[in-house]
Amino acid sequence: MATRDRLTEEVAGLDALDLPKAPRVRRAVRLWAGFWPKIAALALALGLWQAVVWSGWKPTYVLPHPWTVLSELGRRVGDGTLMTAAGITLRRALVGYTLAVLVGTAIGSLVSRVKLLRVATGSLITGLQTMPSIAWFPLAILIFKLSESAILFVIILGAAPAIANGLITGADHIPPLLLRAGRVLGARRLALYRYVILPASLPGFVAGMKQGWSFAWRSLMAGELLVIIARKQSIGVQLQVARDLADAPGLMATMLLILIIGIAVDSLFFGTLDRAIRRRWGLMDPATS
Amino acid sequence: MATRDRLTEEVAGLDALDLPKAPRVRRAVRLWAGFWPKIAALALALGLWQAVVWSGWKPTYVLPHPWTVLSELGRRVGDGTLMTAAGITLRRALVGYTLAVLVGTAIGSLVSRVKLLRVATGSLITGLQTMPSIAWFPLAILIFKLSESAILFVIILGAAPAIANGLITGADHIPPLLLRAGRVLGARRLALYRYVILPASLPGFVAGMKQGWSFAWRSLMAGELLVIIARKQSIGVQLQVARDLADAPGLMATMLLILIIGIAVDSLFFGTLDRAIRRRWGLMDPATS
Amino acid sequence: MTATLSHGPAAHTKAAEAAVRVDAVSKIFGHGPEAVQALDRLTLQVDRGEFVCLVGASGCGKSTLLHMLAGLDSPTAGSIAVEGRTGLMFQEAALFPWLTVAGNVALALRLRGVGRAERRPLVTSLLEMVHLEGFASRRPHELSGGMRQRVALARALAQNADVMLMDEPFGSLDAMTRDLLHAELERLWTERRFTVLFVTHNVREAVRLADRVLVLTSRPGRLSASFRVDIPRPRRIETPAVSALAGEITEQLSVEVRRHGHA
Amino acid sequence: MTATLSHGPAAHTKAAEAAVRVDAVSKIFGHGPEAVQALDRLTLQVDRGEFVCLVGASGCGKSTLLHMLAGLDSPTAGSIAVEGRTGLMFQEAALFPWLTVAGNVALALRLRGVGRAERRPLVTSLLEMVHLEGFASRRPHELSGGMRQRVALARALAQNADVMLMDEPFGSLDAMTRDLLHAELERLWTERRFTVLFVTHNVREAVRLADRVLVLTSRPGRLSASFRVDIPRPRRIETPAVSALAGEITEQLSVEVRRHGHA
Amino acid sequence: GGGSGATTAVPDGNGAGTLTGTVRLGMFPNVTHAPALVGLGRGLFQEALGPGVKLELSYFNAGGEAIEAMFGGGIDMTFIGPNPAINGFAQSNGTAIRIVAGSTSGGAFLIVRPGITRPADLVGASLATPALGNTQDVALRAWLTDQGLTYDVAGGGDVAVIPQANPDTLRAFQAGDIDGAWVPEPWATRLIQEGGGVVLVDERDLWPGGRFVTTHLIVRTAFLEQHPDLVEAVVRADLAAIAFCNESPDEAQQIVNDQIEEITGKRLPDPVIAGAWETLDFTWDPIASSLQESADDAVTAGLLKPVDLTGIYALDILNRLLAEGGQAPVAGL
Ligand SMILES: Nc1ncnc2c1ncn2[C@@H]1O[C@H](COP(=O)(O)OP(=O)(O)OP(=O)(O)O)[C@@H](O)[C@H]1O
Ligand SMILES: Nc1ncnc2c1ncn2[C@@H]1O[C@H](COP(=O)(O)OP(=O)(O)OP(=O)(O)O)[C@@H](O)[C@H]1O
Ligand SMILES: [Mg+2]
Ligand SMILES: [Mg+2]
Repeated sequence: MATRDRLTEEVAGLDALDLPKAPRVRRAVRLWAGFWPKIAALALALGLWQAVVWSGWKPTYVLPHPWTVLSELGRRVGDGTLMTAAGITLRRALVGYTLAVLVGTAIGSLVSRVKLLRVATGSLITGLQTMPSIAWFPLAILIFKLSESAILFVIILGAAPAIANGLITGADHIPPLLLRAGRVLGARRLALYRYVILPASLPGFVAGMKQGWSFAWRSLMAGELLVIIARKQSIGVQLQVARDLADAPGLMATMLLILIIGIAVDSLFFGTLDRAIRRRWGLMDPATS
Repeated sequence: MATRDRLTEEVAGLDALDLPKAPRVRRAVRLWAGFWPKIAALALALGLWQAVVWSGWKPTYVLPHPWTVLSELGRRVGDGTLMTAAGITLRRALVGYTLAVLVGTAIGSLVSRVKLLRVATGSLITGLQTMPSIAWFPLAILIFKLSESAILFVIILGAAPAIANGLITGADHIPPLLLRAGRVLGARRLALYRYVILPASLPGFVAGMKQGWSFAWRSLMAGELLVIIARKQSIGVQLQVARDLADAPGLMATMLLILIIGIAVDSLFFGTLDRAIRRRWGLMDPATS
Repeated sequence: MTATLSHGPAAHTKAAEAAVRVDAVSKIFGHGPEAVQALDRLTLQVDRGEFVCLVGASGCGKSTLLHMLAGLDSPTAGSIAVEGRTGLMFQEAALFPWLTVAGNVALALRLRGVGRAERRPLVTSLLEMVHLEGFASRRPHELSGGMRQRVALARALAQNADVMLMDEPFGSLDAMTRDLLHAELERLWTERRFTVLFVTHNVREAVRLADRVLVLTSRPGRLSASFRVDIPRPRRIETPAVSALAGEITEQLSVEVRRHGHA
Repeated sequence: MTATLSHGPAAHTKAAEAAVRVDAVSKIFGHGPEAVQALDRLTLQVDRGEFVCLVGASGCGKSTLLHMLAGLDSPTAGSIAVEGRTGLMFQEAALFPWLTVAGNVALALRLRGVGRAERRPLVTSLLEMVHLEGFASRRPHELSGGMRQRVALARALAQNADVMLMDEPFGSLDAMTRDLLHAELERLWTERRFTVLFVTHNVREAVRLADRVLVLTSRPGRLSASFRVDIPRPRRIETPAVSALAGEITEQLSVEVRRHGHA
Repeated sequence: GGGSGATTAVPDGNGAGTLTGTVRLGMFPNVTHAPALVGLGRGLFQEALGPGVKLELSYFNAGGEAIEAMFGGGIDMTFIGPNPAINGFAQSNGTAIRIVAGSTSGGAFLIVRPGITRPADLVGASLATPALGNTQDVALRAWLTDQGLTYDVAGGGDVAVIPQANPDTLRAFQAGDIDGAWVPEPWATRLIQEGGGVVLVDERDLWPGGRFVTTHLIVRTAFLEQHPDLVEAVVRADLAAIAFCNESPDEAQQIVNDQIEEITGKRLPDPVIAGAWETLDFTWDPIASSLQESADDAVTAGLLKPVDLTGIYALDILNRLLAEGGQAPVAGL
């Protein structure tokens, strides 16, 4: 502790020299630096879109004005249908994804540790991953009838393999030295798993979780058509209805909503998680990034 | 070279002791060791399935006997429909996936290297990944009419983000020491990318390619319904038709086919690639795996 | 394969005195023309409570031997017996990047079964021993090379093993720090009387610390010579007695290296 | 920030003789109460063609300084000027795991612009120099610690830099191998007359090789003393002259460590 | 309007035009598209278009997809159900498409499990429909209201209305999870034949004259304006196919099932085709009145914005051909 205190003193003394002084200002600057390129990209995309519409390439009932789509989105926000739909879908996504993470982690852990299982079923996981959601619908209905559970089942079958694969990849690429260090410290089986393998495969696992989220979401969009529980306006139903009605502004408004949710989840959840891991592990090198 | 020869001699001398003598026999043993658990798992799965059917849980028109499904599969192999369908679908998958790898690699490289792009569009990639394929159909038709290109477009939009994300994750988790070593050796920009970042992010990239394959395949299954061109019997159409007709044996036969293709692609392509990388990098530690 | 491996008290009966028995152990990496023989019928024995240093040319198989003794690898031929729990300090620091300095040391304690309450003071005292008390909450990537090595030392000592295997533990430390840690290690060893097998390239260090110094031949490693160090403890590294014996051992080493050609 | 960094011939005019100028350089890692000051207003200069060794306690900022000189990091305050191309041999081997031993060395040549045809003989001769000619097609994970360090040395030498920065390059080598490599390095340096800044914990090694030995204080690093080594070359590490000066420097070092308390 | 298969009618010496160009025609491999499939199977389209015209076919599973293709310029004409046509017309503010002929009428039922014989028995039952807001969904809700039965947004009320895909409906009905479904053919027949269901309501009984539109033929407006001759040829083939369906039902059924098999790779059981056939009427009349009422019902049920269908029909060609054949003209809106 003495050392730390001495250092702090010295650092304080150095302030007189030429040290970065105002961390609060710097944080605002950093936030802004992370924000404006997104705004710029958005503006650029909207501008391009508008230009294409103005070029008259396609009639506006096929390719509507950005303004039409945004106001459709605004209307939906206004009359509450968007919040209701997003709420229902996000709740399903969260529940299903959480279950998928649990199932995926369990499967991934088992398969990555038990060599026999690995040989027997390793490739099966990717096989399952390639199975389109609609193939599971009959089975889902068989087991769960027409219920929310059927939707969750489809999400889990969609996302769990991706998460398991992420964990397996993560575990496969742990530097052997760390595993050896764990074994030397007396960690065997479960302890080795808990204290070494799991934390060491975290980067690959988070990558798998991210891909799993995409699978979960896509499966959900399909699965929500499985059971349209009387006028519950989920996002999946909105998407399908917009398609059925050939409603281009409606379709694009729903697509925008999906994009916004995807971007938000990625930057708020996965981005933060990934940055936290990389900061802790010292994988963010100012000199090289 | 002198050293090597000396070593070889000594090793030869040691044969008299107690060395593993017949690598050919050992290879056969290893092949068998990699094979029987798969067979066992398959037998187990079939047995379970049969047991469930015998239990009378569901009528056989809903849950057919494994035998019915296998013979349906056999029939399709026999009359050539399976080969034709699988051929068409696999060709589309290969072309689309190859394009997706190119696009995904290009985007991933740019985004992982250009900081501004990263900030502006990093999360957008995940956002795009969560967009269900059907949302793209109208756009695909707008641009490409009803053609094979429309299907490829949907595949690329499905798979490229996953591949880009894999590359970005891989690049993000390179040990800074290796990047620094590259910079010290004089590698800048493109050279740094070519000689250090790309090979170093290979494990994450392969993981992303694997997930990308699943996305490509699932998008393809949906996309093949987009255009049933000139009566081409693709796997996606088979799946949809079986579902439309509530044809349980047909559906399960198609699912089996999808599983078999998925497993084959994973074990032959990705598995081999991943093992090769891990062997080269020394990530396969006999003591810990 | 005749290779056998036995750990733990089962091997005890064989030789009451020996904590480590290495019997005609050979180790070959790879197969066919690509094979590298690291060790060739190496036989050695370390008594219980003995402090043995191992010196030998780079690549002669010292690390390989330590890994096999720790049960991380098995010999191609020959047999190995180790009595009691082994601890190994790797040639690299091998710290867990997701844990802090304190966390790395605490994990060793936890896996040894030390309760949560006792862990904290033990971690503090171990970090003090390696002079890193101010760095408990840092992560490995924030440390200098020598500091990392000291954390690894603290972690290895936290294992409280019966047989301590140390692979160049002080290689990247300055002379002052090393002297201090020599004294600490010797103190601990005198207190607890664990068995030590210590690899080093610094022959003076070997003489400073060891009861016996073993010299290995160049690859493949084989036992070339064994020197008993009779200089009374506490020893100091600068004393003429240490220098003299170190000179003698160095001579033997260079004969070895010259005879075998270079690695 | 007043920190400035200039690489290349632009800095030449300032001091015709100096290959490396470090001017009141401070380096602080982190912010606020978590900050660690690695270097404190360090000023030093290395002349063109000079061989300077840097010794100092573990964690005093030697590696940090080398990284800044190589342009991998920038000082918090102060200025740095390096003339010509820098080469850096890291404290860790830092080999590329996806390349063979030969590939690692060849990559350095390739990035320096050496044509394909010339690369092969150069790689062979570099690997011979570090006594690893039989391991060209091995991958880093198949090597022992000392062998990896030698590959890193070969790779660093392949850069043919004007200013060679070496961070404990011989730390995990046995005495014999180290002696051989000392001679090789000295020969190369005599031939090519590049500038060397060499970090080591082995004071004798410093005296064996250097024109000048610089002693840094404990963290934060500051220049504590500078010793000119006037012993005529070729020197041998066992000679009394080397020992005597080494003793003197060690004395200075331990004064430092004692004064600052321990790291 | 985008480009299309460009054509020109090259005047022939004989006065009749020899047509050239491309027609991209869509249809569904489904028994309700029987005239289209028969026209295909007997080569009637190609025959009417002549050797100079290239006929490109696309097959769809859902009306929305066909409209997407229409909007995207991927097809020029398609057989399609009424609701997607209304949607396409409404979304494009009446510009994108026109209905040029009828094809099929009838073929929608409320099938229930035996034991349910009166509407009152439906209290507490759950009934499936093919999709939220589709023709049958709207019809069921309108009928329930007429019967004084309630249903509410949460699937509660007297009757739970469950929109779900038709195959799932069959399975659910077989498993006893639902009590009935308002479905189009061939699902009604399959529910009867494979699920043991009985007919509670034949939708024909609800319409004047027992006729309501199930399938009709639409065209992209731009295509109609540029190539009326090609459209005329397709309508002519449609009329021939309808006539064939009505005159030789057995042969027509065979052709339909053959085409379904060729397109999808799977044959329907012949009895299903035969059963469904009984419930369908093949007529060139697009039955404009039912279209308007169906749209009004949907608006009432809150599933559609109010829509003005004026101008959706372009029946000049059809009526000209009918007049040539000595038939009475049909009316549009
Ligand atoms: N995994 C491996 N695969 C192939 N060869 C290996 C492997 N591990 C070690 N070797 C070889 O075994 C020999 C002995 O290696 P080891 O690490 O035991 O040497 P060492 O005595 O510890 O050397 P150093 O003093 O340089 O650390 C070396 O020649 C090395 O190339
Ligand atoms: N990335 C970093 N973040 C925070 N602190 C760091 C970082 N890198 C180095 N330090 C700190 O800077 C100080 C100097 O480290 P440096 O690696 O330069 O020491 P060194 O002189 O090379 O020591 P050694 O002889 O042990 O290698 C140490 O106290 C270390 O904790
Ligand atoms: Mg070693
Ligand atoms: Mg250092």
